[in-house]
Amino acid sequence: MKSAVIVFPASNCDRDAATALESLTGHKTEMVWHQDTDLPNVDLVVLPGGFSYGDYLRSGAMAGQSAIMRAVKAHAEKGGAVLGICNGFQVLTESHLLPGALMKNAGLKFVCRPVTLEVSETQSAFTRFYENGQKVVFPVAHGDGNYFADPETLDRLEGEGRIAFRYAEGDNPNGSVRNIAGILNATRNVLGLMPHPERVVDPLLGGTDGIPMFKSLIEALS
Amino acid sequence: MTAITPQIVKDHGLSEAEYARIKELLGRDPNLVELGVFSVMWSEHCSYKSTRVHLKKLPTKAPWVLQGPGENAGVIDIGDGDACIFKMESHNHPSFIEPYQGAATGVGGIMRDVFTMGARPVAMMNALRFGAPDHPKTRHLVSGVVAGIGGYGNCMGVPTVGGEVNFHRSYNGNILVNAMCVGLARTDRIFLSAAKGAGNPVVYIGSKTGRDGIHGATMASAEFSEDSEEKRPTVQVGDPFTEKLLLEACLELMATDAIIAIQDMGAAGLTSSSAEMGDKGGSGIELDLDKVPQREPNMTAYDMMLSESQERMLAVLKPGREKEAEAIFRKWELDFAVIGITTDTHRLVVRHKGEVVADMPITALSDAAPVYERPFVEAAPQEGAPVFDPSRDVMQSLVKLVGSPDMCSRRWVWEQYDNTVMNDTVQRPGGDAAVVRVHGSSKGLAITTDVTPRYCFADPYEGAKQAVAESWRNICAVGGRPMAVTDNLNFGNPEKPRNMWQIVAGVAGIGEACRALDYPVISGNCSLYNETNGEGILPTPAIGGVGLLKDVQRMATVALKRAGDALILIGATNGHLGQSIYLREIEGKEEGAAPPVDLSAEKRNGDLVRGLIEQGRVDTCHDLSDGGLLAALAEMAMAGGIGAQIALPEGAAAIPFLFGEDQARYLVAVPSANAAGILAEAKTAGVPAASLGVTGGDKIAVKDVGAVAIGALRKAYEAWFPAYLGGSELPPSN
Amino acid sequence: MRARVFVTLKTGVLDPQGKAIGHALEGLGFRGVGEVRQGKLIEVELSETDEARARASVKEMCEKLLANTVIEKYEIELRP
Amino acid sequence: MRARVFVTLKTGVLDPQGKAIGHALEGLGFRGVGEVRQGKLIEVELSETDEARARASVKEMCEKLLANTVIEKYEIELRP
Ligand SMILES: Nc1ncnc2c1ncn2[C@@H]1O[C@H](COP(=O)(O)OP(=O)(O)O)[C@@H](O)[C@H]1O
Ligand SMILES: [Mg+2]
Repeated sequence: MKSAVIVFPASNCDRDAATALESLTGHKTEMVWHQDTDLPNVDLVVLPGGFSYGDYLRSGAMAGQSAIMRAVKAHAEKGGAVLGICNGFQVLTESHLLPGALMKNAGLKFVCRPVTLEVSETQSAFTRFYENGQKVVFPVAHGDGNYFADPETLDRLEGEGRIAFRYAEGDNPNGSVRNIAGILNATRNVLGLMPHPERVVDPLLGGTDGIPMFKSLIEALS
Repeated sequence: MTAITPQIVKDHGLSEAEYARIKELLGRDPNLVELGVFSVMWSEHCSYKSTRVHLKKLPTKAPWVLQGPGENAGVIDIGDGDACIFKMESHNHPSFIEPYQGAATGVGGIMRDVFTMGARPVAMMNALRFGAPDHPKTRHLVSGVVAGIGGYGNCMGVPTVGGEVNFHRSYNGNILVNAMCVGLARTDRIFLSAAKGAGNPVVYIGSKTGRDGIHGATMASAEFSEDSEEKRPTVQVGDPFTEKLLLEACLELMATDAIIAIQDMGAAGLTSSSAEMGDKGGSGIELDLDKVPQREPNMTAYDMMLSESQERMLAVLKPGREKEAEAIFRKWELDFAVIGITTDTHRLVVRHKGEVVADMPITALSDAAPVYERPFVEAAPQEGAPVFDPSRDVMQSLVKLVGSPDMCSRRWVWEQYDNTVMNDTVQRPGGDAAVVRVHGSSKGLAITTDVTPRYCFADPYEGAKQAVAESWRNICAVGGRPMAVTDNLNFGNPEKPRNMWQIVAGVAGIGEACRALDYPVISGNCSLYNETNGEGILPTPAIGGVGLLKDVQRMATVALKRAGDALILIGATNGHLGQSIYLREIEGKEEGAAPPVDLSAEKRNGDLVRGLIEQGRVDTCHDLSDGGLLAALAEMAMAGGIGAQIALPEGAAAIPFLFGEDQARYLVAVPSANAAGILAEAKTAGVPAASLGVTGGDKIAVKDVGAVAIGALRKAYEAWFPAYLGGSELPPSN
Repeated sequence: MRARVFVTLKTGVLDPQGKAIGHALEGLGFRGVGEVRQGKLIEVELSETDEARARASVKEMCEKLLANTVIEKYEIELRP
Repeated sequence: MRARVFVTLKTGVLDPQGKAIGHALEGLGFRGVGEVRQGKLIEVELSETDEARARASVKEMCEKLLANTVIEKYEIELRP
């Protein structure tokens, strides 16, 4: 599987994502600058965590307008895989590749801690190596992770099996509606999630629950 | 030009004698711009005029020290061509005025000190001191400072991995916000600030210059009174987004060989950065202020020279490399301007609108800055063993202690910091020292900040020794080899002889401990004039320590890991209750002698413990500090979710034994089969060691004394912060 | 020309910040405080002098960037 | 009564958000955009019906909570 990580100004999990990908795929990951207009020929594009444009105005808003996002959209429309983690998820909603919006945490504070998630959809290139209903622990680290969408959208997401990850009951760190932690687009090739799978690929760093996501992608896309 | 009146001189914080000396050095009266430049260069903050003679006595050398004090940050060699660069700095006064922005810009400032030397910051720490919890300002200050540190550090993508938070009424009117930054570089890619050579371009990079933080007092002078509202001294607002770009752009430029010297613009911005670079390089500097990127119209030379706008750097490039550098900064959408040139005159010459507005010998600003041997009055340390009630219920006291403001869980704080970004945090906040892996290797850096101000107040000398010893011990407790420290000397007004004594004794204590432990001081910062209602704060010489782990897989943590482990207490226990947390929280007394620090015992005990961890024989270890043995055991039990049963040694009195704060001690848990070997080894090494009991169950039980469930401890431990800050306080935002 | 853009959450979108402010005001002893909502105020300096053109341009800014119309609505005020 | 409170940074105080928005608008191709500043808009519902008393009360709210007067200024607008 060939992959690229987009670097926006003040992305800061770009290296983490690349390191995780490289260690699991054995291939070099391309780093793509936000002002570039073309993507290299890759299977997976990752929009990494961070504070693109300082998260000023709204998290992900300005990055959503950057030149490279046109290419990312085109990649997604052709069926290419896109993974948005944390700030990357925010960029995906801001650029309408995913529905809804990520608002300020209900607790109004930045929150960094491991949370328990439930895998609620395994029918995707991102999640096929998990069990349905499996409990996994990923860390979150965000101030604006409170997922919101209108009830019709939520019903549709649920009906179409597009809610990939939910916060386990009682462990919702940000007030997300219906405990939503991560969602898929209609064609299931774009996943956005607030928790950080790339931070749980090394037992020394608090777990390995993120590995199946990358293994799923490698199998699906290679 | 404004005539310099005695009032203007006074408003600039200069004494009559200092002003006379300025005139003598210039051979004429300074103009207002020059006076402003002198006032900041000769300020306590920049010149260290009260502390310089004392700081000279600190040990600063070791074979692994590549750069000691004198540069933006200190540098140590950690092997394999890797260098670790670190420093700690205060932002106390700004944080009291505007907690969010004050703390945020403090974080930004110390990061610049580290990355200006070529390092990528890899970890942040912060040592915070607030007033009494029931003081009306405290809640707001805590929530603002914590949010500000998080707001800046999180955006930078550097994990904030630890620190300290304490409360004491002496900080009611003057909180302390000390931030430490640790970075990594290659030993052959370290950048210094000496602007060597003449004819080299001086370039300005980063954010535009505004009227931020210009010294308030100067606003009284005539030239600045047109519009007092507009010219109010403004608080600096941090822009972490720009700083992140500045970091990446600087590292990109540093990968070339275009830089001769580089220095961040910190306090006194353009003035101190240019003067210091010229001073270190033995060169002169000419600046043309018309070229300085400006945020506001009509800025005067005075404004620009004294502005403390954040996120700016000054660099001297090799001639002809400007275009290449400019391209990098443009790519990162930052301001870049050639604003001057180095000369061989050794003068700082400033032009504005075609006129020379300042022309001063650089040595007048640096070498000739005043140095004072301020008088001090030696105060006898507090003495004696305090009286306590031996019949109090020990377990009730333990619950109260772990739920007290100074001892309870800091989770509420650290969960607001991204502590795992960069994917190298192998020990998160909550342990003895944070550990971050050196990216791509199996090495780790152990990092800690320490000081126990109540000890320092009782005995400035022993207290300062203790701060160093505790830092050293915290690093040993995770299995690290302590390498070097940075210090942040927070004291009251040095013009008061009693405070000056605290400074003198404190620096002496640090020096003594660092020498004995082979733990040199490689950088630091002094913050004086910290007062509440005319009373100095508790003396607070914060120590930031860094150690090296050869193999992070072998790191120890505090969490109990197995039932049935033997608990071994390393170090001698005399039951020292003077100045203890127990005494303060349970008996309501702040009395007695601070615990004495036996540095050779520290060394012996720490070397033994570290050796055991390095050999893979100990994976569970906690140093004993606030709250003594029982508090440490409670923390180990809560962290691991495993209880313990211990017994007092023959003849030991329960309260002093369990809560005394004797130094140089560790509690380790090891599989019981290994206990005898470790005890024997300790004996050979001359280290007191005793088996106290075993791990297991869901309680902490002390034979013949009592027991308490881990659940009850945890409830008290986790409750205080959220309860204190929940609800009524609105989280600040930027 | 100066534009003031008010960006507020749509009705029906929960506003925890507004709620927290309301709560804090009560805590400070203010009586008779009903709902509190927090939004953004964005002031934009424009070289455009024609009001209609300015309004059209600011509207476009709102749609493209200043507001997230999934959750927010906006109002534009122009001053010479 | 409804109060709208506009909280903005004092002149001279750096506004990183406004700066970044201005930059982004330029990037989107908007021409003639000068300075951009971002502030807060806080809407408070009040049971008070007397305008003078309402204004006094909102002013107190601003001083105590809504504005950080070290760096921000505020403006109050009342509507029945
Ligand atoms: N208490 C101290 N102990 C050791 N070194 C110190 C101490 N205080 C300041 N220094 C050193 O003096 C130099 C100047 O410090 P400072 O003015 O804080 O630097 P900067 O302007 O870069 O923030 C630095 O090299 C710093 O490490
Ligand atoms: Mg510096």
